[in-house]
Amino acid sequence: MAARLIFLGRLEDAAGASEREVACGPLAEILATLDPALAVQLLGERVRLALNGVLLAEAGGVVLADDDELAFLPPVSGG
Amino acid sequence: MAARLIFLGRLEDAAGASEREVACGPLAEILATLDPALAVQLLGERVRLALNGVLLAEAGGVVLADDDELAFLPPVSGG
Amino acid sequence: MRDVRLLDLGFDPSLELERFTAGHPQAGGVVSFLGQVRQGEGVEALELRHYAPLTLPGMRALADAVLARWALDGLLIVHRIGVMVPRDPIVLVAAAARHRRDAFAAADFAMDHLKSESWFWKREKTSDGWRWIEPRDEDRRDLARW
Amino acid sequence: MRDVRLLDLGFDPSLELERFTAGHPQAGGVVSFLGQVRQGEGVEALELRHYAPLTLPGMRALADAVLARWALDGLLIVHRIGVMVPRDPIVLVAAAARHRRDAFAAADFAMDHLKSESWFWKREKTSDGWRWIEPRDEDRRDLARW
Repeated sequence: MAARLIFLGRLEDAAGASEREVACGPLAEILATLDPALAVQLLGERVRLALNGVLLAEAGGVVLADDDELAFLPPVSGG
Repeated sequence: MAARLIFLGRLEDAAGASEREVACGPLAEILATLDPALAVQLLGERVRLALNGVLLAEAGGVVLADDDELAFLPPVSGG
Repeated sequence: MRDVRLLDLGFDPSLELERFTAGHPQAGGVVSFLGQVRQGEGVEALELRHYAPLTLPGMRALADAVLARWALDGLLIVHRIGVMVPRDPIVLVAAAARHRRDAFAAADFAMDHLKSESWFWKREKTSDGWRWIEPRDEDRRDLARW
Repeated sequence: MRDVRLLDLGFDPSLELERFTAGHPQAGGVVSFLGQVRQGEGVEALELRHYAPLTLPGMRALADAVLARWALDGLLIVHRIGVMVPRDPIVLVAAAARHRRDAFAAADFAMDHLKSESWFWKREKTSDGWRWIEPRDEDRRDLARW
Protein backbone atom coordinates (compact mmCIF):
# COMPACT_ATOMS: atom_id res chain seq x y z
CA MET A 1 0.00 0.00 0.00
CA ALA A 2 2.12 2.86 -1.27
CA ALA A 3 1.83 5.98 -3.41
CA ARG A 4 4.47 8.03 -5.24
CA LEU A 5 5.39 11.67 -5.08
CA ILE A 6 7.06 13.04 -8.23
CA PHE A 7 9.27 16.13 -8.06
CA LEU A 8 9.87 18.19 -11.19
CA GLY A 9 12.40 20.89 -11.98
CA ARG A 10 14.07 22.55 -9.01
CA LEU A 11 11.85 20.53 -6.64
CA GLU A 12 13.87 17.49 -7.60
CA ASP A 13 16.99 19.16 -6.23
CA ALA A 14 15.11 20.17 -3.09
CA ALA A 15 13.89 16.61 -2.60
CA GLY A 16 17.18 15.02 -3.51
CA ALA A 17 15.41 12.61 -5.86
CA SER A 18 12.96 12.67 -8.74
CA GLU A 19 10.42 10.60 -6.83
CA ARG A 20 9.71 9.16 -3.44
CA GLU A 21 7.49 6.36 -2.28
CA VAL A 22 5.17 7.29 0.57
CA ALA A 23 2.46 5.66 2.60
CA CYS A 24 -1.10 6.23 1.44
CA GLY A 25 -3.32 8.73 3.22
CA PRO A 26 -4.19 12.42 3.32
CA LEU A 27 -1.59 14.67 1.67
CA ALA A 28 -1.28 16.83 4.76
CA GLU A 29 -0.21 13.81 6.81
CA ILE A 30 2.25 12.70 4.13
CA LEU A 31 3.84 16.14 3.96
CA ALA A 32 4.23 16.15 7.73
CA THR A 33 6.58 13.18 7.42
CA LEU A 34 8.90 15.08 5.03
CA ASP A 35 11.68 17.49 5.77
CA PRO A 36 9.83 20.73 6.69
CA ALA A 37 11.94 22.83 4.29
CA LEU A 38 10.91 20.53 1.44
CA ALA A 39 7.26 20.52 2.50
CA VAL A 40 7.22 24.33 2.41
CA GLN A 41 8.55 24.34 -1.13
CA LEU A 42 6.09 21.68 -2.29
CA LEU A 43 3.22 23.82 -1.03
CA GLY A 44 4.50 27.01 -2.73
CA GLU A 45 1.66 28.97 -4.29
CA ARG A 46 3.12 28.66 -7.79
CA VAL A 47 3.51 24.89 -7.55
CA ARG A 48 0.76 22.99 -9.38
CA LEU A 49 -0.28 19.44 -8.50
CA ALA A 50 -1.25 16.62 -10.84
CA LEU A 51 -2.84 13.43 -9.50
CA ASN A 52 -2.38 10.47 -11.84
CA GLY A 53 -1.76 12.82 -14.74
CA VAL A 54 -4.68 15.16 -14.07
CA LEU A 55 -4.02 18.73 -12.93
CA LEU A 56 -5.69 19.63 -9.65
CA ALA A 57 -7.35 22.97 -9.04
CA GLU A 58 -6.14 22.98 -5.44
CA ALA A 59 -4.18 20.82 -3.02
CA GLY A 60 -6.81 20.78 -0.28
CA GLY A 61 -8.44 17.45 0.48
CA VAL A 62 -6.09 15.25 -1.56
CA VAL A 63 -5.93 11.69 -0.21
CA LEU A 64 -3.51 9.29 -1.86
CA ALA A 65 -4.62 5.70 -2.47
CA ASP A 66 -2.51 2.70 -3.39
CA ASP A 67 -0.42 3.26 -6.53
CA ASP A 68 -1.49 6.91 -6.88
CA GLU A 69 1.06 9.25 -8.42
CA LEU A 70 1.08 12.85 -7.22
CA ALA A 71 3.35 15.23 -9.19
CA PHE A 72 4.59 18.59 -7.91
CA LEU A 73 5.05 20.98 -10.86
CA PRO A 74 6.95 24.22 -10.30
CA PRO A 75 6.60 27.02 -12.90
CA VAL A 76 7.91 25.94 -16.30
CA SER A 77 11.14 27.46 -17.50
CA GLY A 78 10.10 29.30 -20.65
CA GLY A 79 12.52 31.08 -22.94
CA MET B 1 21.89 57.36 -81.99
CA ALA B 2 19.20 55.19 -80.38
CA ALA B 3 17.60 54.57 -77.01
CA ARG B 4 15.68 51.60 -75.60
CA LEU B 5 12.23 51.29 -74.10
CA ILE B 6 11.77 48.33 -71.76
CA PHE B 7 8.29 46.91 -71.12
CA LEU B 8 7.67 44.90 -67.95
CA GLY B 9 4.80 42.65 -66.93
CA ARG B 10 1.56 43.06 -68.85
CA LEU B 11 3.08 46.00 -70.77
CA GLU B 12 5.24 43.48 -72.58
CA ASP B 13 2.11 41.81 -73.93
CA ALA B 14 0.68 45.20 -74.87
CA ALA B 15 3.88 46.13 -76.70
CA GLY B 16 4.34 42.72 -78.27
CA ALA B 17 7.98 42.67 -77.19
CA SER B 18 10.04 43.10 -74.03
CA GLU B 19 11.93 46.05 -75.51
CA ARG B 20 12.00 48.37 -78.49
CA GLU B 21 14.69 50.54 -79.94
CA VAL B 22 13.60 54.13 -80.52
CA ALA B 23 15.15 57.36 -81.79
CA CYS B 24 16.51 59.70 -79.14
CA GLY B 25 14.53 62.77 -78.17
CA PRO B 26 11.76 63.93 -75.85
CA LEU B 27 9.60 61.13 -74.48
CA ALA B 28 6.40 62.79 -75.68
CA GLU B 29 7.64 62.70 -79.26
CA ILE B 30 8.74 59.07 -78.95
CA LEU B 31 5.36 58.00 -77.56
CA ALA B 32 3.63 59.77 -80.46
CA THR B 33 5.32 57.32 -82.83
CA LEU B 34 3.89 54.30 -81.01
CA ASP B 35 0.52 52.64 -81.35
CA PRO B 36 -1.85 55.02 -79.47
CA ALA B 37 -3.39 52.18 -77.45
CA LEU B 38 0.07 51.21 -76.22
CA ALA B 39 1.03 54.83 -75.48
CA VAL B 40 -2.06 55.22 -73.30
CA GLN B 41 -1.08 52.13 -71.29
CA LEU B 42 2.52 53.28 -70.90
CA LEU B 43 1.30 56.59 -69.44
CA GLY B 44 -1.12 54.92 -67.03
CA GLU B 45 -1.01 56.59 -63.62
CA ARG B 46 0.15 53.42 -61.84
CA VAL B 47 3.01 52.85 -64.26
CA ARG B 48 6.40 53.92 -62.84
CA LEU B 49 9.35 54.92 -65.02
CA ALA B 50 13.03 54.15 -64.50
CA LEU B 51 15.70 55.87 -66.56
CA ASN B 52 18.95 53.91 -66.68
CA GLY B 53 17.98 52.02 -63.55
CA VAL B 54 16.86 55.07 -61.52
CA LEU B 55 13.20 55.51 -60.65
CA LEU B 56 11.73 58.79 -61.84
CA ALA B 57 9.34 60.85 -59.74
CA GLU B 58 7.38 61.82 -62.85
CA ALA B 59 7.41 61.30 -66.62
CA GLY B 60 7.29 65.00 -67.55
CA GLY B 61 10.37 66.42 -69.26
CA VAL B 62 12.14 63.13 -69.95
CA VAL B 63 14.48 63.35 -72.95
CA LEU B 64 16.24 60.19 -74.09
CA ALA B 65 19.88 60.41 -75.18
CA ASP B 66 21.96 57.84 -77.03
CA ASP B 67 22.01 54.45 -75.30
CA ASP B 68 19.53 55.51 -72.62
CA GLU B 69 17.26 52.82 -71.24
CA LEU B 70 13.76 53.81 -70.14
CA ALA B 71 11.76 51.12 -68.35
CA PHE B 72 7.97 51.13 -67.93
CA LEU B 73 7.05 49.37 -64.69
CA PRO B 74 3.41 48.44 -64.06
CA PRO B 75 2.30 47.58 -60.52
CA VAL B 76 4.11 44.52 -59.19
CA SER B 77 2.15 41.33 -58.79
CA GLY B 78 2.34 40.67 -55.09
CA GLY B 79 0.93 37.56 -53.43
CA MET C 1 -2.27 17.50 -40.80
CA ARG C 2 -1.09 17.49 -37.16
CA ASP C 3 2.31 16.04 -36.36
CA VAL C 4 3.36 16.46 -32.72
CA ARG C 5 6.38 14.67 -31.33
CA LEU C 6 8.49 14.64 -28.19
CA LEU C 7 11.96 13.22 -28.87
CA ASP C 8 14.61 12.06 -26.44
CA LEU C 9 17.24 11.85 -29.18
CA GLY C 10 18.52 14.41 -31.65
CA PHE C 11 16.66 15.20 -34.85
CA ASP C 12 17.46 16.77 -38.20
CA PRO C 13 15.39 19.94 -38.54
CA SER C 14 16.09 20.45 -42.22
CA LEU C 15 14.99 16.90 -43.03
CA GLU C 16 11.85 17.34 -40.93
CA LEU C 17 11.05 20.62 -42.65
CA GLU C 18 11.68 19.17 -46.09
CA ARG C 19 9.31 16.28 -45.42
CA PHE C 20 6.70 18.56 -43.95
CA THR C 21 6.83 20.93 -46.95
CA ALA C 22 6.73 18.05 -49.42
CA GLY C 23 3.68 16.72 -47.60
CA HIS C 24 1.73 19.94 -48.21
CA PRO C 25 2.13 20.78 -51.91
CA GLN C 26 -1.14 22.71 -51.92
CA ALA C 27 0.17 25.19 -49.34
CA GLY C 28 1.63 28.37 -50.75
CA GLY C 29 3.78 29.03 -47.73
CA VAL C 30 5.48 27.36 -44.81
CA VAL C 31 6.64 29.33 -41.77
CA SER C 32 9.01 27.61 -39.40
CA PHE C 33 10.71 28.35 -36.14
CA LEU C 34 13.82 26.46 -35.13
CA GLY C 35 15.19 26.89 -31.64
CA GLN C 36 18.71 25.67 -30.99
CA VAL C 37 21.05 25.60 -28.01
CA ARG C 38 23.04 28.83 -28.24
CA GLN C 39 26.76 28.64 -28.60
CA GLY C 40 29.14 31.05 -26.96
CA GLU C 41 27.68 32.15 -23.64
CA GLY C 42 29.43 29.68 -21.41
CA VAL C 43 26.61 27.14 -21.53
CA GLU C 44 28.13 23.69 -21.89
CA ALA C 45 24.91 21.73 -21.85
CA LEU C 46 21.19 22.18 -21.48
CA GLU C 47 18.73 19.67 -20.13
CA LEU C 48 15.00 19.62 -20.65
CA ARG C 49 12.92 17.50 -18.31
CA HIS C 50 9.24 16.86 -18.76
CA TYR C 51 6.39 15.07 -17.04
CA ALA C 52 5.21 12.41 -19.44
CA PRO C 53 1.56 12.23 -18.37
CA LEU C 54 1.12 15.95 -19.10
CA THR C 55 3.68 17.15 -21.64
CA LEU C 56 2.77 15.43 -24.89
CA PRO C 57 -1.01 15.62 -24.26
CA GLY C 58 -0.53 19.35 -23.61
CA MET C 59 1.39 19.80 -26.86
CA ARG C 60 -1.34 17.97 -28.77
CA ALA C 61 -4.00 20.18 -27.20
CA LEU C 62 -1.97 23.24 -28.20
CA ALA C 63 -1.75 21.96 -31.78
CA ASP C 64 -5.51 21.45 -31.86
CA ALA C 65 -6.06 24.99 -30.60
CA VAL C 66 -3.77 26.37 -33.32
CA LEU C 67 -5.52 24.36 -36.04
CA ALA C 68 -8.90 25.57 -34.80
CA ARG C 69 -7.81 29.21 -34.86
CA TRP C 70 -6.05 29.52 -38.22
CA ALA C 71 -6.70 28.06 -41.67
CA LEU C 72 -3.72 25.72 -41.97
CA ASP C 73 -2.89 22.86 -44.26
CA GLY C 74 -0.60 21.35 -41.68
CA LEU C 75 1.16 21.89 -38.38
CA LEU C 76 4.38 20.31 -37.12
CA ILE C 77 5.66 20.51 -33.55
CA VAL C 78 8.83 18.59 -32.66
CA HIS C 79 10.42 19.11 -29.24
CA ARG C 80 13.52 17.61 -27.70
CA ILE C 81 13.87 16.43 -24.14
CA GLY C 82 17.04 15.25 -22.43
CA VAL C 83 20.55 16.64 -22.47
CA MET C 84 21.69 18.80 -25.40
CA VAL C 85 24.84 20.69 -26.27
CA PRO C 86 25.32 23.98 -28.14
CA ARG C 87 24.01 23.91 -31.73
CA ASP C 88 21.65 21.02 -31.00
CA PRO C 89 18.10 21.68 -32.17
CA ILE C 90 15.58 22.01 -29.33
CA VAL C 91 12.29 22.75 -31.02
CA LEU C 92 10.91 22.96 -34.53
CA VAL C 93 7.48 24.39 -35.27
CA ALA C 94 6.22 24.65 -38.83
CA ALA C 95 2.88 25.83 -40.18
CA ALA C 96 1.79 25.34 -43.79
CA ALA C 97 -1.00 27.50 -45.12
CA ARG C 98 -2.52 28.85 -48.24
CA HIS C 99 -2.12 32.37 -46.89
CA ARG C 100 1.17 33.61 -45.50
CA ARG C 101 -0.39 35.57 -42.65
CA ASP C 102 -2.06 32.47 -41.18
CA ALA C 103 1.21 30.54 -41.24
CA PHE C 104 3.14 33.32 -39.50
CA ALA C 105 0.53 33.85 -36.80
CA ALA C 106 0.10 30.14 -36.15
CA ALA C 107 3.83 29.47 -35.73
CA ASP C 108 4.27 32.55 -33.55
CA PHE C 109 1.31 31.62 -31.33
CA ALA C 110 2.46 28.01 -31.05
CA MET C 111 5.95 29.08 -29.95
CA ASP C 112 4.67 31.57 -27.36
CA HIS C 113 2.49 28.88 -25.82
CA LEU C 114 5.08 26.12 -26.04
CA LYS C 115 7.59 28.31 -24.25
CA SER C 116 5.40 29.54 -21.46
CA GLU C 117 2.75 26.90 -20.93
CA SER C 118 4.22 23.56 -21.86
CA TRP C 119 5.44 21.24 -19.15
CA PHE C 120 9.18 21.56 -19.61
CA TRP C 121 11.76 22.33 -16.98
CA LYS C 122 15.14 23.48 -18.16
CA ARG C 123 18.53 23.54 -16.54
CA GLU C 124 21.83 24.75 -17.89
CA LYS C 125 25.33 23.59 -17.17
CA THR C 126 28.10 26.16 -17.03
CA SER C 127 31.52 26.01 -15.39
CA ASP C 128 29.62 26.65 -12.11
CA GLY C 129 27.60 23.46 -12.56
CA TRP C 130 23.92 22.88 -13.24
CA ARG C 131 21.33 25.59 -12.62
CA TRP C 132 17.54 25.48 -13.09
CA ILE C 133 16.09 28.19 -15.34
CA GLU C 134 13.23 30.21 -13.88
CA PRO C 135 10.28 31.57 -15.87
CA ARG C 136 10.90 34.88 -17.62
CA ASP C 137 8.64 37.92 -17.52
CA GLU C 138 9.18 38.23 -21.26
CA ASP C 139 7.39 34.92 -21.81
CA ARG C 140 4.37 36.09 -19.87
CA ARG C 141 4.30 39.29 -21.94
CA ASP C 142 4.54 37.28 -25.16
CA LEU C 143 1.57 35.22 -24.10
CA ALA C 144 -0.51 38.27 -23.28
CA ARG C 145 -0.39 39.31 -26.94
CA TRP C 146 -2.92 36.66 -28.03
CA MET D 1 25.13 38.61 -41.92
CA ARG D 2 23.17 39.67 -45.02
CA ASP D 3 22.75 37.11 -47.80
CA VAL D 4 20.49 38.28 -50.63
CA ARG D 5 20.25 36.35 -53.87
CA LEU D 6 18.19 36.33 -57.05
CA LEU D 7 18.33 32.94 -58.76
CA ASP D 8 17.28 31.97 -62.25
CA LEU D 9 17.61 28.27 -61.48
CA GLY D 10 16.03 26.10 -58.81
CA PHE D 11 17.40 25.97 -55.29
CA ASP D 12 17.20 23.63 -52.33
CA PRO D 13 15.51 25.48 -49.47
CA SER D 14 16.34 22.92 -46.82
CA LEU D 15 20.02 23.02 -47.73
CA GLU D 16 19.97 26.83 -47.71
CA LEU D 17 18.28 26.88 -44.32
CA GLU D 18 20.66 24.30 -42.88
CA ARG D 19 23.68 26.35 -43.96
CA PHE D 20 22.15 29.56 -42.70
CA THR D 21 21.39 28.02 -39.29
CA ALA D 22 24.84 26.46 -39.03
CA GLY D 23 26.33 29.86 -39.81
CA HIS D 24 24.65 31.46 -36.79
CA PRO D 25 25.32 29.17 -33.82
CA GLN D 26 24.97 32.08 -31.40
CA ALA D 27 21.36 32.67 -32.44
CA GLY D 28 18.75 31.04 -30.27
CA GLY D 29 16.15 30.96 -32.99
CA VAL D 30 15.68 30.98 -36.74
CA VAL D 31 12.35 31.91 -38.33
CA SER D 32 11.90 31.07 -41.98
CA PHE D 33 9.30 31.54 -44.65
CA LEU D 34 9.27 29.31 -47.69
CA GLY D 35 6.95 30.14 -50.55
CA GLN D 36 6.37 27.46 -53.16
CA VAL D 37 4.30 27.15 -56.31
CA ARG D 38 0.98 25.70 -55.19
CA GLN D 39 -0.12 22.39 -56.57
CA GLY D 40 -3.69 21.58 -57.40
CA GLU D 41 -5.42 24.74 -58.60
CA GLY D 42 -4.97 24.26 -62.30
CA VAL D 43 -1.75 26.26 -62.43
CA GLU D 44 0.68 24.44 -64.71
CA ALA D 45 3.50 26.94 -64.49
CA LEU D 46 4.38 30.27 -62.96
CA GLU D 47 6.83 32.78 -64.33
CA LEU D 48 8.48 35.59 -62.43
CA ARG D 49 10.03 38.39 -64.43
CA HIS D 50 12.14 41.12 -62.93
CA TYR D 51 13.97 44.25 -64.00
CA ALA D 52 17.61 43.62 -63.25
CA PRO D 53 18.71 47.23 -62.60
CA LEU D 54 16.11 47.58 -59.84
CA THR D 55 15.20 44.19 -58.43
CA LEU D 56 18.33 42.98 -56.64
CA PRO D 57 19.31 46.49 -55.42
CA GLY D 58 15.79 46.82 -54.04
CA MET D 59 16.05 43.48 -52.23
CA ARG D 60 19.38 44.52 -50.72
CA ALA D 61 17.91 47.81 -49.54
CA LEU D 62 15.03 45.89 -47.97
CA ALA D 63 17.49 43.60 -46.18
CA ASP D 64 19.36 46.63 -44.83
CA ALA D 65 16.11 48.14 -43.59
CA VAL D 66 15.23 44.89 -41.80
CA LEU D 67 18.67 44.63 -40.21
CA ALA D 68 18.44 48.23 -39.05
CA ARG D 69 15.04 47.68 -37.44
CA TRP D 70 15.51 44.40 -35.56
CA ALA D 71 18.39 42.89 -33.60
CA LEU D 72 19.33 40.02 -35.89
CA ASP D 73 22.35 37.78 -36.14
CA GLY D 74 21.67 37.16 -39.81
CA LEU D 75 19.17 37.56 -42.63
CA LEU D 76 18.74 35.41 -45.72
CA ILE D 77 16.63 36.34 -48.75
CA VAL D 78 16.65 34.01 -51.76
CA HIS D 79 14.20 34.62 -54.60
CA ARG D 80 13.63 32.75 -57.82
CA ILE D 81 12.99 34.30 -61.20
CA GLY D 82 12.07 32.49 -64.40
CA VAL D 83 9.61 29.69 -65.06
CA MET D 84 8.62 27.36 -62.22
CA VAL D 85 6.23 24.45 -61.84
CA PRO D 86 4.09 23.37 -58.88
CA ARG D 87 6.14 22.45 -55.77
CA ASP D 88 9.12 24.53 -56.93
CA PRO D 89 10.39 26.91 -54.24
CA ILE D 90 9.89 30.59 -55.08
CA VAL D 91 11.22 32.46 -52.09
CA LEU D 92 13.01 31.69 -48.85
CA VAL D 93 13.44 34.28 -46.12
CA ALA D 94 15.17 33.40 -42.88
CA ALA D 95 16.01 35.53 -39.86
CA ALA D 96 18.32 34.40 -37.07
CA ALA D 97 18.13 36.21 -33.77
CA ARG D 98 18.90 35.89 -30.11
CA HIS D 99 15.25 36.67 -29.33
CA ARG D 100 12.41 34.83 -31.01
CA ARG D 101 10.21 37.90 -31.36
CA ASP D 102 12.79 39.77 -33.45
CA ALA D 103 13.18 36.83 -35.82
CA PHE D 104 9.42 36.48 -36.33
CA ALA D 105 8.86 40.18 -36.93
CA ALA D 106 11.83 40.50 -39.27
CA ALA D 107 10.81 37.57 -41.48
CA ASP D 108 7.18 38.72 -41.55
CA PHE D 109 8.14 42.31 -42.45
CA ALA D 110 10.58 41.14 -45.12
CA MET D 111 7.93 38.97 -46.76
CA ASP D 112 5.28 41.70 -46.74
CA HIS D 113 7.68 44.09 -48.44
CA LEU D 114 9.08 41.53 -50.86
CA LYS D 115 5.58 40.67 -51.98
CA SER D 116 4.22 44.15 -52.44
CA GLU D 117 7.22 46.37 -53.17
CA SER D 118 9.80 44.26 -54.95
CA TRP D 119 10.10 44.51 -58.71
CA PHE D 120 8.62 41.19 -59.72
CA TRP D 121 5.92 40.57 -62.26
CA LYS D 122 4.20 37.23 -62.15
CA ARG D 123 2.19 35.32 -64.69
CA GLU D 124 0.51 31.95 -64.41
CA LYS D 125 -0.15 29.34 -67.01
CA THR D 126 -3.38 27.38 -66.85
CA SER D 127 -5.24 25.44 -69.53
CA ASP D 128 -6.40 28.89 -70.76
CA GLY D 129 -2.81 29.98 -71.37
CA TRP D 130 -0.66 32.60 -69.65
CA ARG D 131 -2.20 35.37 -67.54
CA TRP D 132 -0.48 38.25 -65.70
CA ILE D 133 -1.23 38.48 -61.99
CA GLU D 134 -2.44 41.85 -60.76
CA PRO D 135 -1.62 43.36 -57.36
CA ARG D 136 -3.84 42.21 -54.53
CA ASP D 137 -5.55 44.46 -51.99
CA GLU D 138 -4.46 41.99 -49.33
CA ASP D 139 -0.81 42.84 -50.02
CA ARG D 140 -1.45 46.53 -49.53
CA ARG D 141 -3.20 45.79 -46.25
CA ASP D 142 -0.31 43.60 -45.12
CA LEU D 143 2.08 46.46 -45.78
CA ALA D 144 0.00 48.94 -43.84
CA ARG D 145 0.64 46.92 -40.65
CA TRP D 146 4.22 48.16 -40.32
